[in-house]
Amino acid sequence: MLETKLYESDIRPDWCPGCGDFGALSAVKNALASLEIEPHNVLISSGIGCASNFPGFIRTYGHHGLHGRPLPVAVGAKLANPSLTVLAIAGDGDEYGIGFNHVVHTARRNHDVKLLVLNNEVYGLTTGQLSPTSVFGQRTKTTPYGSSIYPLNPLSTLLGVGATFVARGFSGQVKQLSELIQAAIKHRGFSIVDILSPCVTWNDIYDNVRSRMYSLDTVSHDRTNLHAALDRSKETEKIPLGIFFQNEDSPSFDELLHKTVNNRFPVNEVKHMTEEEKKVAISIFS
Amino acid sequence: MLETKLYESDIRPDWCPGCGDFGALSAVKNALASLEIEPHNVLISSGIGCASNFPGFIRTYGHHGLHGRPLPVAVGAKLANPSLTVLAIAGDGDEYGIGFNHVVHTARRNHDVKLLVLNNEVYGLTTGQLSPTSVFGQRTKTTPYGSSIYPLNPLSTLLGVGATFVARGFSGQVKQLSELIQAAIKHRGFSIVDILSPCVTWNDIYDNVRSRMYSLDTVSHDRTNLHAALDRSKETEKIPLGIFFQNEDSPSFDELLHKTVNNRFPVNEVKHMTEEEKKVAISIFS
Amino acid sequence: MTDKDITIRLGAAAGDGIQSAGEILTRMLSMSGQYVCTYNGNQSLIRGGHVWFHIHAGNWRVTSLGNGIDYMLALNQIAFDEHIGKINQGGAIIFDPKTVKAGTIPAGVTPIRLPLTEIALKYDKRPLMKNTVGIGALAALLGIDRKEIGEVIQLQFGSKGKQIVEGNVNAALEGYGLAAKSFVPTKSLEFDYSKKRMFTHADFALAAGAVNAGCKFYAAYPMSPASPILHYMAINAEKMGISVLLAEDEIAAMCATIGAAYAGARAMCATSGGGFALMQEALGMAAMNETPIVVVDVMRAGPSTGLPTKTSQGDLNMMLGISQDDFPRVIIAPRNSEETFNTMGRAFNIAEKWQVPVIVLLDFGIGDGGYSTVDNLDFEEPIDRGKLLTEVGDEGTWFKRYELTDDNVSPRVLPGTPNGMFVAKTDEHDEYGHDLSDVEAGLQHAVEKRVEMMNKRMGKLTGIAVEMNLPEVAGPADADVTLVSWGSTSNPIREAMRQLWAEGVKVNSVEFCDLFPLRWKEVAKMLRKARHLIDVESNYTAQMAGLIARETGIMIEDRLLTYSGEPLEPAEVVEKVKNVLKKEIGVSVRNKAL
Amino acid sequence: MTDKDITIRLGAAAGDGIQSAGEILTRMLSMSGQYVCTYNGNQSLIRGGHVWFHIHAGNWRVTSLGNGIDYMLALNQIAFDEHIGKINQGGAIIFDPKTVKAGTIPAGVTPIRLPLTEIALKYDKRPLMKNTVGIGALAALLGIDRKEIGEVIQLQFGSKGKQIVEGNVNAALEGYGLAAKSFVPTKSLEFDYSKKRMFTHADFALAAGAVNAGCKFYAAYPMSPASPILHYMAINAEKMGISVLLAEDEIAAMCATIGAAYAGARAMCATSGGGFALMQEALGMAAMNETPIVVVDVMRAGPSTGLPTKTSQGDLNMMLGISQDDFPRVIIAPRNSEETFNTMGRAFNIAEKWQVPVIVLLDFGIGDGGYSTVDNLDFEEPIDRGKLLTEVGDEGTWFKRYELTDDNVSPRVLPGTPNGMFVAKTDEHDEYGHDLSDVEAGLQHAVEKRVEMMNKRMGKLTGIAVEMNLPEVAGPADADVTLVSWGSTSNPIREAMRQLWAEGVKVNSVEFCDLFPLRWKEVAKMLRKARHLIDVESNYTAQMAGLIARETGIMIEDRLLTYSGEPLEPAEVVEKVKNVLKKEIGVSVRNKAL
Ligand SMILES: Cc1ncc(C[n+]2csc(CCOP(=O)(O)OP(=O)(O)O)c2C)c(N)n1
Ligand SMILES: Cc1ncc(C[n+]2csc(CCOP(=O)(O)OP(=O)(O)O)c2C)c(N)n1
Ligand code: SF4
Ligand code: SF4
Ligand SMILES: [Mg+2]
Ligand SMILES: [Mg+2]
Repeated sequence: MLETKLYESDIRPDWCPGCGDFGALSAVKNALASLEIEPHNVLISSGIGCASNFPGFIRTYGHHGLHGRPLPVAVGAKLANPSLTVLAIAGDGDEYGIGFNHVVHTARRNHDVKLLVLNNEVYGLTTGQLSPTSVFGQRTKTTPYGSSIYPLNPLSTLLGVGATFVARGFSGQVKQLSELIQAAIKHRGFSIVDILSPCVTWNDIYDNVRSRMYSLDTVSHDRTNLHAALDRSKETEKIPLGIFFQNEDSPSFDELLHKTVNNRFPVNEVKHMTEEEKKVAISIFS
Repeated sequence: MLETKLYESDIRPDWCPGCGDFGALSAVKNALASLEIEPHNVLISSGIGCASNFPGFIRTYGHHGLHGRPLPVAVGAKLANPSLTVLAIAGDGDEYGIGFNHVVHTARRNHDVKLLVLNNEVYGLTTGQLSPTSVFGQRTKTTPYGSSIYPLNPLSTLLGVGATFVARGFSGQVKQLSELIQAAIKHRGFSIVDILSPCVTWNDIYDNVRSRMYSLDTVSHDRTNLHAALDRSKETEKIPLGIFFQNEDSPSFDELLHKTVNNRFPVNEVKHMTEEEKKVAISIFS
Repeated sequence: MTDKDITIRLGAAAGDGIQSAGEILTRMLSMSGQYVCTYNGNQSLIRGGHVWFHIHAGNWRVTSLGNGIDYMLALNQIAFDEHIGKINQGGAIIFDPKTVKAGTIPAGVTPIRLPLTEIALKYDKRPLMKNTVGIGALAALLGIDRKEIGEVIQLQFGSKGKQIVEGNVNAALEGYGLAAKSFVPTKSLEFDYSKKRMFTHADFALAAGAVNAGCKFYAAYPMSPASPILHYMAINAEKMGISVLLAEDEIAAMCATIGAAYAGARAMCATSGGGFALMQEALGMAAMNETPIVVVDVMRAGPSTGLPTKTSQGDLNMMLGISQDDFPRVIIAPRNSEETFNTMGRAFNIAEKWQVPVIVLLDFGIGDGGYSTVDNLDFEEPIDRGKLLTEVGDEGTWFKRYELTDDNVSPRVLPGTPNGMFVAKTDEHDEYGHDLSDVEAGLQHAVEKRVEMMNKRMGKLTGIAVEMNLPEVAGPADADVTLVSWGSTSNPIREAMRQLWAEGVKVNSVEFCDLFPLRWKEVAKMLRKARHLIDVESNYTAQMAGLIARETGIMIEDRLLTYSGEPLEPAEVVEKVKNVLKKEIGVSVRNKAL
Repeated sequence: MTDKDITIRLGAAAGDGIQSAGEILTRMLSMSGQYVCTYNGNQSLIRGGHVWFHIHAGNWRVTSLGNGIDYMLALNQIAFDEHIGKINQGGAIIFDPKTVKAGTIPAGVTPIRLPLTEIALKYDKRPLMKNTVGIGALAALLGIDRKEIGEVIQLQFGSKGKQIVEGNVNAALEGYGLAAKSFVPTKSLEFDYSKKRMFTHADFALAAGAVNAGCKFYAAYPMSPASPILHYMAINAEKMGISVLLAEDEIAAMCATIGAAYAGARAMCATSGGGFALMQEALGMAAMNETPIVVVDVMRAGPSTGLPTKTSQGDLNMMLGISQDDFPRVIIAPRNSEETFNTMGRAFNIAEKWQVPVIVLLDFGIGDGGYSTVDNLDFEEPIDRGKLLTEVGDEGTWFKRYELTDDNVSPRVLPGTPNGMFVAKTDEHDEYGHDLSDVEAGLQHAVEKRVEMMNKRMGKLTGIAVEMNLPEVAGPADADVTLVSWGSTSNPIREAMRQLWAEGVKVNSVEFCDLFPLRWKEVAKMLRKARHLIDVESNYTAQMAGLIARETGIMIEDRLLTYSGEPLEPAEVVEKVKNVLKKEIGVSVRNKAL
């Protein structure tokens, strides 16, 4: 285990005091330190939102990009430099709203990037509008009389997609969360950890989550069983935490691509074509 | 039943002779005629692609819009005029590629629009590139050595989303397809019919489908059972056709909205605010 | 009546309630007959950091933020440190010495030390009411009648119950009493308690104006600083029968708006620049299939995510180059809340009459970020839906939706109308909406039809230009210097000109509200009359000057540009004009914080 | 050696194999020492309709489609009817009287009736080879050596087996024999079988040039007419080690390109206008976080879906207004395949040296839609990755990725480098890539830093402009008329000028390949030298003339514009110039089918 202080930034998170995202930050640091991945070999790609302010609060390479687009940036970076550990960290608006198509396709192609969604079931940074995961009935600025819009269930959807690693954590449970993140990083291919991360300002679900959560490790859950995973993902009374589903039999997109094109670390790679390649390159010109 | 010739266009479809989309066209005409929905009360919203050339080949109102965006256009039109029957008809590139996020969210909100995807498992109009539903190993211009990309399973994904009507048809089986479309139109809320519609030019799967298909009506399939539906959607040896899943207990988005805002046919609606409304409107100004 | 005005600033951390304190004060002033103009010094975070609220109020129509600060309330150290240097001679700063350490205070500025927290704690366990105490103190400096305080606090907190109202009123009155004792006002306002003025920001004004124009469909994905439009629609949806769609992204919002408009609703969507970028492809669709929509961009400082809570006029070039190839669009940039409200009826009329997308450009400074007085709201702009048929004869298989006509506008029909079937098409199409891009493409008759269709669509711009307003000339016809501006930048110019006129400087301004299309020959004539032009804009590349050059060949070389995210102050305009009169010509850039 | 050239056209239904027939003929001509230039008259469908393939070939560097048609092969009725009127005096048309009914044939045009189908059926059950017979016949009219036919058919069909090759060769030779008997050529070419020339379209040239420049990452979503770039990358991915990503949409393609570039690859993506519209927000991101990328737009006729298989230069305004607020971008529009190949090394160098997005603009006419000879390919443009560090000292928590420097370019480091950590940020940021938009926003030091950062980013444009090429002046310095063009429109101009010079007309042309940024003062000087300017573009609004006016104030009022989807023919340029010399000044619009 490396020292977590290796990952300390000198930038103080601008999150509200008590925001769930602090817990997620600790868990990510702990997970990286535990796996002994050095800061310079980590790239965190985020979107826009409170959750997406993550890079900079942790000392790794960061790409703080566009709302909804953390994954395609991560996918490109990982392809260009397969030796990086590439995480996408963002909010529920980012990943389950505007950017969800990227999640679906990154999952189905099984890219070797790890998605952590800090899910507070609300648009935090834009001052508390209804998000795709806000519950039916929730009152927000955009649903002043209570939402009558069915929310998205990201986990059951991704199980339907055939995602190879589907988990849920809670930012109030840092230790378990760190373990989930470690498992996600070690997984062969795409993994998603949906992290319930309460927004104390617009949607404080701490008590709600605490009173309803339980760990899948405490029940005899078979994570290789899709149907069991689906049932767990659709529970409404209780909130299961842990790994819902995992399948390590499918090679990742990156493995498959690497086999054919043998992509390598890019810095030394930029050079003109060889004479042989030139011939191939212009063979189509005549 | 109305006469199908009511729906005849004087424009000849520009599809290749033998294209599966002809079958889908017949089925849609037959379904509308059977349900006695007059042409002027039907709006077909499409995207861009061979499949999306649909409007104009059938005499209803048509919106031949942008690649991937048939659904949001349909959603807006249905909200503005709830008395229309609104269909979105498009290709697998449109709906399972660039536009899939709209499918997911239209499904989860249960909008009262009906999506027919003419799925030929290839990008037809752009000359045969790999589509999101192209099978692993498929050779195309973009995968000249065979695809090593996992395809999307749209049906299992939409089951994961919680879509309330999920079906699959085959454009070579016009009668059954018409029945599926009729059921989709009558359904309360969002419905999707994935229509296997062979592309004779780039991906002729006629024989393949014919040899592997069977009707869900011929087995004892319980369409209210999500697990059963999921298993059927994941079959790889055989191709089940029919209604995989249906749930009529959830009011549609449009029903829920109509209850609150009482939206009506728009033409006569455009007028200034009433005095009462004016007061409300500017009450926030002081 | 002599002209009187005053500037006030409140500073604290986000979450300290400075926004609501500023609103209370703005309301108090408005209910005392003052014109107001405010600005939110926001940050892109939810709690902490440093935010402030600036008010300019007067018995004349203030349009901008005035100059400097007359009275300041500093609730924390950073508020004190950051703003102390901007306080005007004769001004005062209120703070609690227990929480704020006063450094050197400039000569001519009076420090008013008040036990804000101590008083606040009398009325609540948490010291949240310290800003209420501060408001009371400010009210005293301004000389507002004590009884106004009770009324306004009742308005603001009424819904929270009697106890809270009383606590706040008492806290405010204590602040009032103490401040009145410790300072003899150097500047005063002229109150008229019989005049109750309304104020709002352009986002709300836009939403209200749209609803009054019959807008019944609104779709959006939240984005600062356009979100208040969405909030307005959401809160009024039930009462007004508006269908509001919280879309999964901006593309869906725009496409749903087009779908709703196609089906017959007056439909609108709004966003800020980044969201608008995503909407571009679909906006081109609306122009191509001639579906009338209104789209709003409330600009913020970019590029990219940029400064989400800061202001800019950086999106004009985007509007001139929206998506691929040439198509008609209309661009309007109202200058203030009032004009915004009054523009919306016209925006929908142009959209429907000409069957084109109409873009309304606001910015954070007058949108979410700043209130101003609205006096003359025009609720009666007639509704003109253009060539909208309610019945169609039985004339064949398809309706000629894209008929070629003299004015380039074709009769329009809505789905649901018998015999009116057509295809709204994004491929190039014939008069029925059928493809010219497939079996016809390249054949001589289709090539000719394509050219006719381009001419039809683009030809609308000529017709629209006739109806568009030329820029307004403010000030004397005979001027040594002419300031050119568009949208909100006209506001500091107006105040700067008052000052310059008072000093005998001959200056006027040419202010564009309608930006495109215009009768450019007439614009050129107007500009050529000027002796010396200065372009004033809030962006790096002088985008409006670019448009003017493109359309008229007139190059405005002298420029006052700001792209700091902060709105321009009148004083900066005054300085620029004076420098120019001293022959210091060229591009000036402002980088000051307000 | 006298200049000789000829134009040939093949017409049929889509699916009849006219594309491959055209390619065979083009290859035959290229292997006989000819320069070629071709055009695909495509339609947006897969089978049916009417498509044609046009070839201009000569012993001089033809750049455009020549004038009219010398020899035509019409495989169906519509091909005959549509093109018969365009055949030049002395020309000939080959057709099968069994399938084509000849109407009135213009005087001076020789009908050559051949039993194409009958011959084809001798060699295959289906009459697919009728176009091969036609090619043979055309080869006879051209006077190409019979033995070339065998060689080229071997090249084209070699992979399909001996039988197919032989069948085709024999079919072609039969056509050759019959045609040679029935027509005495009126026009001939000068062959040099020792000169084997290469030809390609700009899409392939671009892809090859990019790969030669070290591009190892390519992402795309298919879109005509940019798809060939994707196909090229896909087919060569394994051999060249290129990572190709078939993205779920254009947004993902662009973002993945940025991710790959950020991680250190030379990365590129390409699309057409509609796809580019979707990429705009992300392009602003690359400019903001200073990630070097190359983005390609192969323009097609719009707006919106428009005419997917037709040509246009309608996307320049989009490039000038990409997404919100001001940021640096570079725009280059190569004029032909050869220049496209040779541009790519420069494009990547500029991107990496200045850490900006570089946009390469092609159009259907020279892209997917037209081959031209490539003679001088420069494989050796040095690779310049700019300030790219491979090692960083241990100097603190974060690396100063956005350091302010004299040339506005900061040293760059790639993820994986120890001590190099920074955040690539789209919010306004400080030198380490940390937010200026949250707790700092609006504070004086942050406002100043923001302005410095804007100046840094935008300041790059000045440096880049120095390195950009000024427009090329073709023709005599002393001219009565100067034609202004950009990108592909320069091609018909070149041929038109040859003709005009031959007639003694003094005309030259100013051709922009590099469009932005430029040293505009120098451009203005060049343009001011001209006696009379005519702007020639393929769009409705004269977008380049608009840019020139915006940057220089020079208004080019005389214009030859085409927006029919068809490329300009040299004859139209000739006519325009002559009219202008006759003082018929103004805007001319072309609406002819080619
Ligand atoms: C294209 C685009 N649309 C909208 C926005 C505005 N925006 C910024 S953050 C955000 C939502 C934030 O919600 P979420 O992703 O859940 O993150 P949170 O703040 O809750 O952590 C939105 C809509 C944007 N920046 N870009
Ligand atoms: C934004 C955008 N990207 C790409 C395209 C190009 N394009 C046109 S049709 C098509 C795919 C068609 O495939 P599909 O949707 O499966 O329909 P099909 O032709 O197979 O019926 C694509 C990628 C486009 N028109 N717009
Ligand atoms: S608004 Fe909510 S999500 Fe954002 S920082 Fe505050 S508590 Fe966290
Ligand atoms: S290309 Fe394929 S999908 Fe398109 S019309 Fe032809 S057969 Fe149908
Ligand atoms: Mg959230
Ligand atoms: Mg398809």
